[in-house]
Amino acid sequence: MKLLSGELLESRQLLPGQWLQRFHAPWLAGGAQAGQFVHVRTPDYSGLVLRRPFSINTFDRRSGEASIHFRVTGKGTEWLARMRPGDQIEMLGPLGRGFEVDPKSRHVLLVAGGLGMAGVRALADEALADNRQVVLLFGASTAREVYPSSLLPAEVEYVVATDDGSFGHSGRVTDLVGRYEAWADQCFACGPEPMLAAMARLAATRHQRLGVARLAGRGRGRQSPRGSSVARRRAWLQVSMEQNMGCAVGACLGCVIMGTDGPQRVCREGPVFASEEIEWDARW
Amino acid sequence: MKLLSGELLESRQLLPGQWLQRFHAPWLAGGAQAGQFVHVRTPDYSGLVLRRPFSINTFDRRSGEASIHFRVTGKGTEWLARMRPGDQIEMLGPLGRGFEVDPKSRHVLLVAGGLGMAGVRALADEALADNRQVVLLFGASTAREVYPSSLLPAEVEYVVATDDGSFGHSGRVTDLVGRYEAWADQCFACGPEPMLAAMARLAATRHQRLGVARLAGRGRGRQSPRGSSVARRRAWLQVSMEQNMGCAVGACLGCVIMGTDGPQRVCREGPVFASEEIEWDARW
Amino acid sequence: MGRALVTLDLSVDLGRGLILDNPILVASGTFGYGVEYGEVVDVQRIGAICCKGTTLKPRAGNPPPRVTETPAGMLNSIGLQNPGVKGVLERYAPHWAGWQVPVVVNVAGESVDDYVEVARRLEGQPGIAGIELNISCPNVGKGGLQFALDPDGAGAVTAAVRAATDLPLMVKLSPAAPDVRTIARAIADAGADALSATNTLSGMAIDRRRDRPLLGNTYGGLSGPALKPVALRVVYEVAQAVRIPIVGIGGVGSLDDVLDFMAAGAVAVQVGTAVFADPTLPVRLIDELAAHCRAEGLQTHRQLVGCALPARRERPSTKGVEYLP
Amino acid sequence: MGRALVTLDLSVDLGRGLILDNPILVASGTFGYGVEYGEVVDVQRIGAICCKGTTLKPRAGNPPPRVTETPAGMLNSIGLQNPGVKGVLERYAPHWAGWQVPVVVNVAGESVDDYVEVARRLEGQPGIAGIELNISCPNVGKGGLQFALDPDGAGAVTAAVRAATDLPLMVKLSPAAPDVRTIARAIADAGADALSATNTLSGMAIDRRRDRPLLGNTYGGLSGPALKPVALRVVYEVAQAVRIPIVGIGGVGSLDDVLDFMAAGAVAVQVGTAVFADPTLPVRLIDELAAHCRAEGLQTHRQLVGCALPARRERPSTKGVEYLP
Ligand SMILES: Cc1cc2nc3c(=O)[nH]c(=O)nc-3n(C[C@H](O)[C@H](O)[C@H](O)COP(=O)(O)OP(=O)(O)OC[C@H]3O[C@@H](n4cnc5c(N)ncnc54)[C@H](O)[C@@H]3O)c2cc1C
Ligand SMILES: Cc1cc2nc3c(=O)[nH]c(=O)nc-3n(C[C@H](O)[C@H](O)[C@H](O)COP(=O)(O)OP(=O)(O)OC[C@H]3O[C@@H](n4cnc5c(N)ncnc54)[C@H](O)[C@@H]3O)c2cc1C
Ligand SMILES: Cc1cc2nc3c(=O)[nH]c(=O)nc-3n(C[C@H](O)[C@H](O)[C@H](O)COP(=O)(O)O)c2cc1C
Ligand SMILES: Cc1cc2nc3c(=O)[nH]c(=O)nc-3n(C[C@H](O)[C@H](O)[C@H](O)COP(=O)(O)O)c2cc1C
Ligand code: FES
Ligand code: FES
Repeated sequence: MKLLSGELLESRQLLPGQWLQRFHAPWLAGGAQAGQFVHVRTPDYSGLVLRRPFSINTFDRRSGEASIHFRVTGKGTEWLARMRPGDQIEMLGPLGRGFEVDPKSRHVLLVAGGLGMAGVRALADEALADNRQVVLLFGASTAREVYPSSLLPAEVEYVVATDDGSFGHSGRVTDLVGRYEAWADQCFACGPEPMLAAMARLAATRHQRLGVARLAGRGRGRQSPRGSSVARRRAWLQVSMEQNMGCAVGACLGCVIMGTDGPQRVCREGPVFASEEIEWDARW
Repeated sequence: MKLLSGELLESRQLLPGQWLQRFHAPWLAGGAQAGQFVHVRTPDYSGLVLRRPFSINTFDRRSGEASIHFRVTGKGTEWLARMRPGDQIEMLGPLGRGFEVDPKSRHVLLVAGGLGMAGVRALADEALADNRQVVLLFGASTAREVYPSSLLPAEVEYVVATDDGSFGHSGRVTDLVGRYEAWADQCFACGPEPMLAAMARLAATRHQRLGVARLAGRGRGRQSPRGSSVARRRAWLQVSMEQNMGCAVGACLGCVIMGTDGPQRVCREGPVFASEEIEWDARW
Repeated sequence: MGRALVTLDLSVDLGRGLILDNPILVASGTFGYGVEYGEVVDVQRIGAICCKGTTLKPRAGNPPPRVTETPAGMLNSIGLQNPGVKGVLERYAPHWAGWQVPVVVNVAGESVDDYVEVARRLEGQPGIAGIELNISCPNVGKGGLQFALDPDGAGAVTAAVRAATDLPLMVKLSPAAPDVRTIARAIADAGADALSATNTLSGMAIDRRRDRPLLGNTYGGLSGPALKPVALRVVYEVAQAVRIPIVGIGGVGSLDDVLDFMAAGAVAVQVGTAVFADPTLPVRLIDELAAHCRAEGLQTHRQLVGCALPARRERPSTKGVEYLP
Repeated sequence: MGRALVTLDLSVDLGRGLILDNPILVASGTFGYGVEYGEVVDVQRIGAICCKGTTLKPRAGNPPPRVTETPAGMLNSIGLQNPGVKGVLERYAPHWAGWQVPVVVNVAGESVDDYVEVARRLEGQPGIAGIELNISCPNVGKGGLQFALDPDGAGAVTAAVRAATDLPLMVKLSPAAPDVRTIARAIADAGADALSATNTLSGMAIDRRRDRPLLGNTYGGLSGPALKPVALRVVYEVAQAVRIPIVGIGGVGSLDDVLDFMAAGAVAVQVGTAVFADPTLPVRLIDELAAHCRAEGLQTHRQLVGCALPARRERPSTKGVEYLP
């Protein structure tokens, strides 16, 4: 975690209202792990007082470059989309805990809904670099919202679902998971909360459907406390959560969601959690 | 008065922290009178909610150009100074009542303190165009704050005073007035309030010093109510006042100062007033 | 679609015959007497104009400076400068009588008698569409604010004015009340036709040289976007406490703000501070609201009113549960 | 000049032995327990850290979302999530005991007994430099706020805590009090060593879909620059009512803000919301304040305190005179 200033190298509209921005930010690129995020400052614009969190979409340690991919949804992202190459953007990062990949996992399933792509995008690169097979399931509302396959490494198997059936599978991206749940050693999801909750339900019943004995795993899990890296690595599903943030470093308790072990800070214990750590139907 | 958008043509730092901006704004240039002002909008910057008032420094009806000259003193002027040629600036103007020059006045004395130059600058042009003789007394704290004579028409007799004596007369600009008070048919002043108050004191005692009978003038004055164009034209001294503003059109009563006939709106009854209209030591 | 265009109904009934064409009003003190912005604004399109606070006798107001900017807001301490009710009736009511846009006279005072007397003089005068009782002005020494912070005072002044006039009567709340619902109930029970919420919050600024307060009157009322979260909270609370219509005020500067106030329970809004930066905003908001309603297939904006109120959804718990870590 | 550099004294005496190196504190709830920002901030340089509100028992806080942005401000409804006083003493006090920067524990409760019990447990514990009594938190169902709006309640809770502990005791005011001076006097009379002003104002925001309030807890506390004019007014009023030191809080984000609060009568300030955008701000403000004092040739920043208060100048009339037009 560091306060740094990234020079905007390239800013382009990737999809309608969605921007991809590439920064020169060696410290960020050097320290980042897939699943972590940065907190971006929007200075002196329109009375904004909070930073904005974005997933580290890609990073390249050698070139010292990192990128974010965001949708313009309000004043903060509107400001960011107006920045031009050469502008310096203040960032705080890398923040939070990233995805925990078990060294033994050969088959990695990524599931992204909409902008959730930015949450798992770097993991695709990382998993391929570690010689894992990657299937990426992507859901969008309609064809024009579909993330272009040209921006993905060729080795990724990319499967798309659209709500209106205008591209790929007609229906929800979670409909596609069944085909890969046996194949996948681990699954990593990012997207709207209802999608993640659906994924969590799938994951919770997966061993029943597959008839996989999970006793061994459970036994080992008991030794590593819930939320530890080891426990997360052993969970079949990890999800990247979103919540409004103040500090992004764990100080303000603004981003807290309810976990099975009590309140959890998305910025510190997350944004990535094992699905079992989340109280999906929390009653406060 | 109109809501209009002016295209910034040129923006340059005239003096340390002082900017001269030239706009293409035909409606403004076409309708302006010396002494009027514009209310400039600073959109979406840093939570600013009010427009900023600036004197119309110069205007040229033929080219449709007008300029403002301002000092960076806070966020609004800081924003404005960052604008670049080609940017459109929202303006409301021309506003208020300008200087009233008596058609019979041959000798016109202008007195400006610091940024007050912007308040009387256009009147120099106007008076020369009407074949009047113009003396412009200018006061600044020090040499580097002195308005360059190159920006004034050659016909203007330009006399400078600096507080520290680093340029021209050493002392206050008001010290210079005595030399010209007999010569001048009318005097027009713009600057900090203490300077204007000093000018008003000079004006109030001028006829005593000069032994000028004012009975005739007074007799005529009675027929035209205080604050009317005619009464102002007959006043030896007109001053351009400043006050914080909300609306700048007379609606909010935010800019009110105490006049000898009760509260006066700087934006509507002013910014120019005959010095007799102002209650210089107002007790509310 | 064609039919929707014809039948969209943006009217607002503020009680006792005060029916506005649309729910976008301009707030007292920011639009003068409706005559000042005439050159740049199509004034007659506005839902209603609330004129500058009017007192029994003329007032010179406070010493300058009277306004300054603050983060996303401004402070004002006009001090109720106005020519008095007689002056207002002589100078402006004759214009208003010929106008399409209703003019609501904002009334201020230092005693119940003051309020009653002003209301009585307005009664039956051509050009006066209604009264907005300003019991919440923080910029005068005595008076105003005390009525707004105490249910008994608020009820008493409302009842007295109600007894004195048949004019439509809207009472303007202060955001500073410790429990604004009790105030609102007292006002509704006393016979007010509508509520407007809110007036400004008392604040101050320091002069640049830091040797005195910036405003001539030391304190000023905070308005503008900065105030919005507080005003919205007041509307939301009051909407659950009374059944009379509520007009939302506080930092309205965009269609989103209008929709937020409506969702919180306001049937209309007033635009104040935002007029200074953008005088044409009120008229534009009417068009934007109409377009929004059409796009959403609504017959009237009133379908949007109160959508975020708890009656329509599960109420969240208001306090954190305890847990053992 | 060289000598001025050596002798500049930025220290602040908050009473009962709590002497800070400098007048820039960080505000409760925005700096956690001082450990979270350690990687990016030179925490030990800060004047003092006010830790997150601490209650007798652990609290899970409010449902999400808990924060959102508003114009020049933010709303929070954390709901006092904290591990309870026992948890705080176990987890954090051992760290604090080794720190140079004093840590003041912000204490919240729902009853006088709660406050007293927490204070009693903090008494004599290594690492605890003082107590800030949060009698003004608007984000819990019962409790807090009622003490802050009523002089008797405020006096009673202060007196009870005062009797229970010898720790330096600072009491935090709410900006929502109808007359904050009476509250401040009651607190000072009850034996508080210092006051901090202010906490947040109750506000709300509407969800983007407009079918519910945005915050899980409906209401949240407004902080940030938007609050500054109100907080400044409270400091200015209170500074004329009591003689104990006042720590200004509300929208501090620049040296100008610090100087404004000092001119209004605050001997120190707390930085809250601004830390989120700029975590290094508090430390930078110390340096900027020192540079300012040196440039002005001051021996201590305390020479700036209260410069804008009326004692030092002519008091303006507080209401407009009447005039005949
Ligand atoms: C860990 C994390 C990673 C994220 N990664 C991405 C990403 O890679 N790409 C992307 O497009 N978006 C991402 N988001 C969401 C992104 O932060 C919001 O879209 C953004 O903050 C909206 O700012 P705004 O000013 O445009 O919108 P506004 O709605 O005007 O913002 C108002 C306030 O709400 C907050 N807010 C609004 N929506 C969200 C949200 N969904 N999550 C958190 N805070 C929100 C803003 O930060 C701001 O404080 C991420 C959020 C989190 C928590
Ligand atoms: C009729 C008129 C004509 C003016 N002409 C000029 C000019 O030609 N050149 C120039 O440099 N300045 C001029 N001024 C002053 C100019 O308006 C202020 O310098 C400017 O508003 C400062 O804005 P800011 O955001 O930089 O300062 P800030 O101090 O940050 O402004 C805060 C608030 O105070 C107001 N304010 C601050 N200083 C003044 C002031 N002196 N007068 C009125 N409002 C003020 C601002 O408008 C704003 O609302 C004029 C003022 C008036 C009333
Ligand atoms: C300059 C100014 C003058 C005001 N005068 C009055 C007034 O006379 N009577 C009144 O009830 N409210 C007055 N108000 C308050 C506004 O009507 C409104 O309630 C407040 O400004 C909040 O709305 P806004 O944020 O849209 O400005 C005044 C506000 C301003 C800014
Ligand atoms: C996220 C958040 C949490 C807060 N928690 C507390 C708290 O626990 N106790 C308290 O007294 N004040 C709390 N506050 C209020 C701050 O300490 C401070 O009084 C307020 O935010 C105003 O200062 P600011 O404008 O600098 O933020 C909290 C504020 C924020 C933004
Ligand atoms: S955002 Fe502050 S704790 Fe997570
Ligand atoms: S600025 Fe509004 S009346 Fe002059």
